[in-house]
Amino acid sequence: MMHYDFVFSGFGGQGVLFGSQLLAYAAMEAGLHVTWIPSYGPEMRGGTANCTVVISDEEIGAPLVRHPSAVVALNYPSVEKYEPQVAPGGLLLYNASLVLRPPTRVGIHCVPIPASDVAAELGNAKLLNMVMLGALLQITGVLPIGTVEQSLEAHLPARRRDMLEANKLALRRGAELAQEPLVAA
Amino acid sequence: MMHYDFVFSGFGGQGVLFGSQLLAYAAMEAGLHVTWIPSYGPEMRGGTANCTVVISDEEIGAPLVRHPSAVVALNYPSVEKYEPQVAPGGLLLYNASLVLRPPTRVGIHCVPIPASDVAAELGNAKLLNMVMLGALLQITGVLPIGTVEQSLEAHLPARRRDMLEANKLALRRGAELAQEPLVAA
Amino acid sequence: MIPVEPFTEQVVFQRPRAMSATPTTYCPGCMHGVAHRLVAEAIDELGIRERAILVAPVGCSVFAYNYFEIDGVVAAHGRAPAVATGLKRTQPDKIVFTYQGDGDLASIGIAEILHAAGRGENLTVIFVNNAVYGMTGGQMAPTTLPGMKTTSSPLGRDTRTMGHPMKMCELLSQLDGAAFIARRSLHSPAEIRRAKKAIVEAFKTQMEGRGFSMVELLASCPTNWDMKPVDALKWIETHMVPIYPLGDYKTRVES
Amino acid sequence: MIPVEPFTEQVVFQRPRAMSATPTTYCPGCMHGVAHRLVAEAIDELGIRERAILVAPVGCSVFAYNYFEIDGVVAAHGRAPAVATGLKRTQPDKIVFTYQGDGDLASIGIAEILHAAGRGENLTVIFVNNAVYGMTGGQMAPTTLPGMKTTSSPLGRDTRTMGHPMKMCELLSQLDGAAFIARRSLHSPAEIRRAKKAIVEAFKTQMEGRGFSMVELLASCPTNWDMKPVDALKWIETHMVPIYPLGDYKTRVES
Amino acid sequence: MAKQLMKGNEAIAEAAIRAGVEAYFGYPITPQTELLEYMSKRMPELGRVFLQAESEVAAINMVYGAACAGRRVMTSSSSPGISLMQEGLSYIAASNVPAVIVDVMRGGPGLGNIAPSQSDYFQMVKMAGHGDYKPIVLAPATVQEAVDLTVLAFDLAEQYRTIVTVLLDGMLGQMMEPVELPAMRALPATPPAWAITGAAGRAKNVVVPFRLQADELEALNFDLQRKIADIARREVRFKEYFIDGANADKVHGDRAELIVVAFGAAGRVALSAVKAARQQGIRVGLHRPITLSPFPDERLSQLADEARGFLVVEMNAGQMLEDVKLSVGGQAPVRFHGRMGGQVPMPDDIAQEIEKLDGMTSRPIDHKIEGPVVLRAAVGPARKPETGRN
Amino acid sequence: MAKQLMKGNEAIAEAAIRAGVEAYFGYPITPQTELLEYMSKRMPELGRVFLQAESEVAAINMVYGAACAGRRVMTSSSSPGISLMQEGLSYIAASNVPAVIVDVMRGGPGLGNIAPSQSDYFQMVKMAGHGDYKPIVLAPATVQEAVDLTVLAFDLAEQYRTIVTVLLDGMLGQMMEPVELPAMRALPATPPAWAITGAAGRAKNVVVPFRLQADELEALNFDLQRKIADIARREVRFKEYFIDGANADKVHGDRAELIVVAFGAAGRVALSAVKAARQQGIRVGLHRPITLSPFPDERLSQLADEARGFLVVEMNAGQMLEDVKLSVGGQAPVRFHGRMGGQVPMPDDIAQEIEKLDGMTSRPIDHKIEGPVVLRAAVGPARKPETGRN
Amino acid sequence: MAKGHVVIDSERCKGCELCVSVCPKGGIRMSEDFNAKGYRPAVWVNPDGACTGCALCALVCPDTAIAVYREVVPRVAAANAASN
Amino acid sequence: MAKGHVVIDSERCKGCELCVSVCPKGGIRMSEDFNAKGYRPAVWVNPDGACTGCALCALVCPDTAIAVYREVVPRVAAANAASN
Ligand SMILES: Cc1ncc(C[n+]2csc(CCOP(=O)(O)OP(=O)(O)O)c2C)c(N)n1
Ligand SMILES: Cc1ncc(C[n+]2csc(CCOP(=O)(O)OP(=O)(O)O)c2C)c(N)n1
Ligand code: SF4
Ligand code: SF4
Ligand code: SF4
Ligand code: SF4
Repeated sequence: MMHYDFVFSGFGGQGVLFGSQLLAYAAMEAGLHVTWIPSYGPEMRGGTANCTVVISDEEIGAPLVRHPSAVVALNYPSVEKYEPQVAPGGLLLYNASLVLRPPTRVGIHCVPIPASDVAAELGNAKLLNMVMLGALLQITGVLPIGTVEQSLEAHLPARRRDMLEANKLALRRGAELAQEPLVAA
Repeated sequence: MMHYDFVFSGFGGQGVLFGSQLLAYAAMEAGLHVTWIPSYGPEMRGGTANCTVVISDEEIGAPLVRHPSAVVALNYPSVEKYEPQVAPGGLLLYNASLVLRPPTRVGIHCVPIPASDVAAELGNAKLLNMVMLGALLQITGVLPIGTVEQSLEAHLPARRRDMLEANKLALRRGAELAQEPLVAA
Repeated sequence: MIPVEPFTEQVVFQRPRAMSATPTTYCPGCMHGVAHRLVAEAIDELGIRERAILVAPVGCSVFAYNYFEIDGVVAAHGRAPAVATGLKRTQPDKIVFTYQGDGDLASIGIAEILHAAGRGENLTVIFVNNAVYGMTGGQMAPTTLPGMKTTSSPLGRDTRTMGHPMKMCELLSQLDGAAFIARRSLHSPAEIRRAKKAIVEAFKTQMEGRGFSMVELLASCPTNWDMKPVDALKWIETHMVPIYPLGDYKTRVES
Repeated sequence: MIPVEPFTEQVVFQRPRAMSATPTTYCPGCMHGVAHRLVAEAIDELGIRERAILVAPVGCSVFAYNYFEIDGVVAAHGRAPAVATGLKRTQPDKIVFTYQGDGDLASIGIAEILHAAGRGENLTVIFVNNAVYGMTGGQMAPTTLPGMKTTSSPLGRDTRTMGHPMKMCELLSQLDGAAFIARRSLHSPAEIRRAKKAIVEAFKTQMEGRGFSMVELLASCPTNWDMKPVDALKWIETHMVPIYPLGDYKTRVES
Repeated sequence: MAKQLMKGNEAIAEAAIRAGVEAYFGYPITPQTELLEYMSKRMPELGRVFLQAESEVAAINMVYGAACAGRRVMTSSSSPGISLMQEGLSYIAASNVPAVIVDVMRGGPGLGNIAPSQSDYFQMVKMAGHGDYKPIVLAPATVQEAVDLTVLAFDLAEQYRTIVTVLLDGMLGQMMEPVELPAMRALPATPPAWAITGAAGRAKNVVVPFRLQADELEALNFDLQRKIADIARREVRFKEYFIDGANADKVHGDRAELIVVAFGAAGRVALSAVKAARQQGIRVGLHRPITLSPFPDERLSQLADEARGFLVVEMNAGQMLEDVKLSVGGQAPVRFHGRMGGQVPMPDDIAQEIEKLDGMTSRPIDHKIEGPVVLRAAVGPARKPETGRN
Repeated sequence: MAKQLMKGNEAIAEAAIRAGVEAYFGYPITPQTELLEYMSKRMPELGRVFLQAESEVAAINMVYGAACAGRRVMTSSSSPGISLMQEGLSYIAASNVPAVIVDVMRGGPGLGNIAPSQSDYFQMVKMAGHGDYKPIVLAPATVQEAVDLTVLAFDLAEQYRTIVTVLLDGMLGQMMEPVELPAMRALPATPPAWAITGAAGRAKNVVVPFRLQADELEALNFDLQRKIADIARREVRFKEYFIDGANADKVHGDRAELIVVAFGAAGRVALSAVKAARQQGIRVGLHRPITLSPFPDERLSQLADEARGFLVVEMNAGQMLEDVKLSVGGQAPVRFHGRMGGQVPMPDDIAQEIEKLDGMTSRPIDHKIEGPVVLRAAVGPARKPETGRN
Repeated sequence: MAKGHVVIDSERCKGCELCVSVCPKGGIRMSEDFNAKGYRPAVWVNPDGACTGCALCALVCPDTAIAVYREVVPRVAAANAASN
Repeated sequence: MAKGHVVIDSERCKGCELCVSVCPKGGIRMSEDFNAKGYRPAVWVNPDGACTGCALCALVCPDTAIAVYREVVPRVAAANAASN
């Protein structure tokens, strides 16, 4: 059986919701069980947002986890919050462009991705979530990038249609970037 | 031990409340346990009012009874309602001035008192409750008339002070009237 | 019940069709009875008996559903406008009206009446203002007159601590959604006739889809005012009318 | 926190004493912050910090108690005037005020505000009208403008089905118990200054025991209006002020 | 002090006044209205606060305000009004401020009627409104007890900073009995330190009925639960009749084998039935909980060790019944006799149920319940003189 | 129909629409608001009634009005809003009209917070408001179940002319899962015969939530109780995992000796824990009530005959716990694990409680719970491959 | 003048006396006897046949206890009627 | 003209830009950098020392992030100051 539990975390506006939902769509469309749940706490406005995605090939119990197997941290507060929470042996994927003090915990895999910089290079800071997602897909192998690209086509809001290719590109760039640290891990 | 349960019943305005409360005051002032409870149902306005008084020399349980030992009925609807409810061997004391069809139940004591007429004779139709109470005291012997007279002095509202002697007179007239039927019973 | 007389006579006055034959439980001289009859007459005249729906309040007129020959619901205390909204929104072709006392409408239910009016809810409200809580035994209402003694203002309503009379027509006529707001009194035959006209106009407002309509009726509660019915009507004229001026507070013709 | 500069300078502007140093959780450009500061300034100026009591609402300003250096209570949604009544009646020497949003005051809490005003409850109300429910994510409020899109009126407020804007100053000024009722806006420095004066006047009304006082402040919710803060202020001026005219709606000098 | 004959509602009002209530906020509703009316007269006389609120919703929130001010405050209402107070009650509970609520229950559901009932048990005892908490609930059975428990209510409310409900039914509210009123207490000189009285010469006080962070709200809940447990340990009250030792029947001796459990008015009616059954030789006793919350579960569980069976009598469809069953824990059969909609159980019906229980739990039925007590003068004593009880 | 990824709140809204809801009245409150917002868009599109009420009090009374009109109607809210609806709910119950209520519970008491909770159990399951009645209460644990139970809710409401509550917590309301939506139903052609639609060509209809006479109100209550009993006989629903026969663990075989009981979100979290414990060889199963009212008491009592112990898991201080205890009736120990104030129980905590229960009920603890499931690609499978479950 | 005819349902009447107070012709007085509900009902006495059928009594009656009829007088007969 | 001095607490600032919009002297611009909360705070740049200390910026600031000071210029010194 397969079972993954991921947390996406970042500032509101960094695309935490869409990035994590896209993964959930892709999982659903790949015929898997999936749950997506936001923390809808007080930090909703302005502060930090986070979402948990659980993907499994059987009925999912808890949609929330204390120790996620992987965390995608888009900003520094997220690293601070989740570094201690990642499951032993789990993955902490972080946006190295914004996180200047790298996580130090031993026993987990900490993978820096300069996602904001890459997104800026790709011409739109908002693509950073796709860069990170691409990296996550690459490292965990939870779903093929192609599946996620299909879901992207289906679920990218109409008003952002023009950004479809840019999003795909960002996904792939993220995946590329993730090759190296994984090997290094 | 002693234990009495009485129901007073009549139209609103016939003095059901005051008559029955006076008995309760007297019982309290005689050192007995007593409960007084009105039916405060929809019939409160305009319709029929009734109150239950329980007097006992020990802690009183139920303040309501299904089959009262005595009923004081000031009008015809009260006779209709309570005739079947009086306890076997109990007393139904009724205002014969207003009740033209006398109760017929066997196995209880039905005692007519022409209370409205007597009250009118005494100069005030409102005295009918005292006439009936006087009769009740006489028949049941629950309390001496003197005790009730004392309570009357203490509890007759200030604005009706001038009626004190008339009330006492009515009590005594009621008691007198009750002599004969009791003997006949 | 009332015998119809031989052919040489014409009926000048009898119980309207929309009113049931059931005798009311109201106290002698209580103006709820007249208010009921006027509503029933208006319903008959407008020919809407078969699509009229009454929302009765909690208050002495909680029994109103017994006295009309139309469909009816009893709402929780103060909530008649909300219940009426539910009835009307789901069946806009029906003529839905609430019948409410002043405790019901101006005290506990003031939010519901204001918002129904604010939304321009296409309803009719018959508001019987007798300046006290009748059913519970004559406590102070928001409409109680300054200085008036009630069972919960035993020394008289002191406006400094108990507030000022709520003037619902004045208040509701401020709202854009309100189409017809009028105050009438039931203290004399002439006023009763005028009240009837206003009730007809209120129902017409609804029938034409113009929005929220309300007729406030100044009425007596002889029992809790501790007055003879005849004196109570005089008291309306001498004491209530000066504080609650009669008239049309809002009339809007377009919908 | 803000460094005090050397002696050659005088302070023109700094955080009032009655305001706490805690940063707020409001969104960038949200006018709740300005409204808070004005209240705190008024409290300082009137020297009532030690007897002022805040009743915070449920709404974005549920946290207001964090931002004032005065005693405070959080009321249930809409019930601040009732809670304030309980506080004030038991300690009439205190200066009790509520701070309420438009959903809180004009929707769920309209009964409580009307009756507090009707009773002439000697309270002050700071009413922040931003035309939407901020905290819950921008749903329609009773104060939402006709045609305005919100998350619960996605095609814009249609006055035929969703009602008309509730104009609270117009409404409350009808009540005899209301002593000072004014509407101001926070859309520019000049208006902010005027708002402050009205707030001071409202507190004075209470201090002098004249009765119920309320200042309505037109404010922005850039987040739920989906506008830049600067544009949101312009929108207040161009769109809200015409519907909610500024001014004094009621001023009563005697108590 | 001489006894007075007072209505339950008025006696409670006067007791509250003597216990030092400083503010009353309420809204008229039968069968509680006399309490409000009494307050409208007496409170202003004493220079205290009386205010008729625009609704029960407003009333409970005014109570909340006055409670935050650290003042002794109360409200009263009846079932539908109590439903409207649920949100406010939950806020008061979350804020740990003291308040006394009198609920004079009437028939339900809906508008129901104004006849006596006990069908607010669930809504008042299990928890009023949303969230996890329990008010203290006191259930008097006589007017005297109503007076005494009202005074106690204020004490407990302040001691534990909690809601205390005096839960009675319309019957007790409307009935008159002789009572001895307590002496008039002095009002507290100063409000407690936590009260919202203006931040003069001290850091600000705030009363905040929420915690946005789940861990903090859980901490608040743990505090509430600790308080509830503390109260449960210390404040259980009940009264027993004919059960054992001192209160067992002098005449018929014998520890009770059957236990009737009933509170408030139902409890006093049950007493009549138990007396009657005792006279028939049935070894039955009455346990009358006075605190419904905390519930006397330990005592009942102890009784369950030896009892042959329980009969719960209520003026509802069986609400306290669940708590009795939880206490008895399957150790003995629990039967139920309930009347609803404003009907009051009658002693003879209860007595019959006792007989049934007696039979059911395998003892020969060798006795009959006689008719009701009848009149001495008119018909002579109803029962054989030697029994001396009824 | 293809699956869609939907939030619980929105899925319930769409399910209600497809079930033919004709009118929605509500008031915004987190974490339920998306439901209202969804309705504000979809209902007008379909020419149906959407109205944002001025308050929850107004909303429930609008529901009452539309229900009296014989229309399919619903509202939704969260804990404090539900408290405000108590009076209205009681009126609806007294009137025997159908209505569907969705309660997306949040942390309490008071304003509490907006985090998920199950602390409205008492106020919704025991009875909403005053009087004696019980709504049907359905507790979904997945978004799909929320959809299915919403459709069922309308059917049951109409069949029994009762209130049906869909009771979930903020977690389920906010979370997205794939769902299959039901087909769109046609709206009913005509309202039922009892509906308040104007007395055209028939005698008048009235809906009256009171009976002034106690005997009549008692009769109404007896009808209500009969209906409740009828529902209890026919509508109990639950889901079991690893308990016996078909649903017992294929791998570890064996009928469950320990029973975890949990509903809604707590139920699904408990499922994770039960799976983990099974993997450790503990013979534990999960009973997840779907109808909280009627409660699956018979089934639990049956399980109690053989089980060594029960563990109740809730997101509150122990509310369903009472019903479980009543069902188990002292036949086996019942432990409780609860989180409050918006905290969600975690699978490993529950698993630990299962172990404790296992130990307590005298079986050697020869197993340990491992850490959480971790990542395949990055770290390899967390558990030994042969177990195949977690 | 038109001739009126008033029928008072004495069992509906609650004896409030409003009809008495408004009748311009003194046409109604209160009975000495009680009805079944215990009220003294109004009775139409119509002294001197003065009742015009103006229906003021019915208009104020809160209990719809009063029905009012008016004689239908053919135009020619009207003159005769006036001389009665 | 009086000389103003503005202190902006960049950690309180949420970057709403209202102060920028009201300053009659163009005295404030937004920073390129983020503060700890992730906002780009306002900075007082005061080109040409034009700030008069009018405090409009502080007046509109919703976060009380701005304090304003004004140079206290003794009357005699004022003339000098003007010539600076
Ligand atoms: C929630 C609730 N609160 C209080 C009551 C008690 N109650 C019944 S009627 C009424 C007031 C009635 O007064 P009004 O509306 O003026 O009508 P009237 O009886 O005078 O016609 C009250 C307070 C109730 N039934 N429900
Ligand atoms: C009884 C109840 N209903 C609903 C809510 C949810 N709620 C919280 S704040 C709010 C509205 C806030 O809007 P407003 O009063 O305009 O204040 P703002 O947030 O815009 O400042 C609502 C509906 C609640 N907390 N309690
Ligand atoms: S109490 Fe007053 S309002 Fe009610 S029926 Fe009697 S007179 Fe009418
Ligand atoms: S949501 Fe609107 S009202 Fe609330 S803090 Fe943000 S801008 Fe201010
Ligand atoms: S007005 Fe009607 S009820 Fe009153 S006395 Fe005349 S007939 Fe009787
Ligand atoms: S004080 Fe005036 S001039 Fe100076 S920066 Fe602020 S707004 Fe600009």
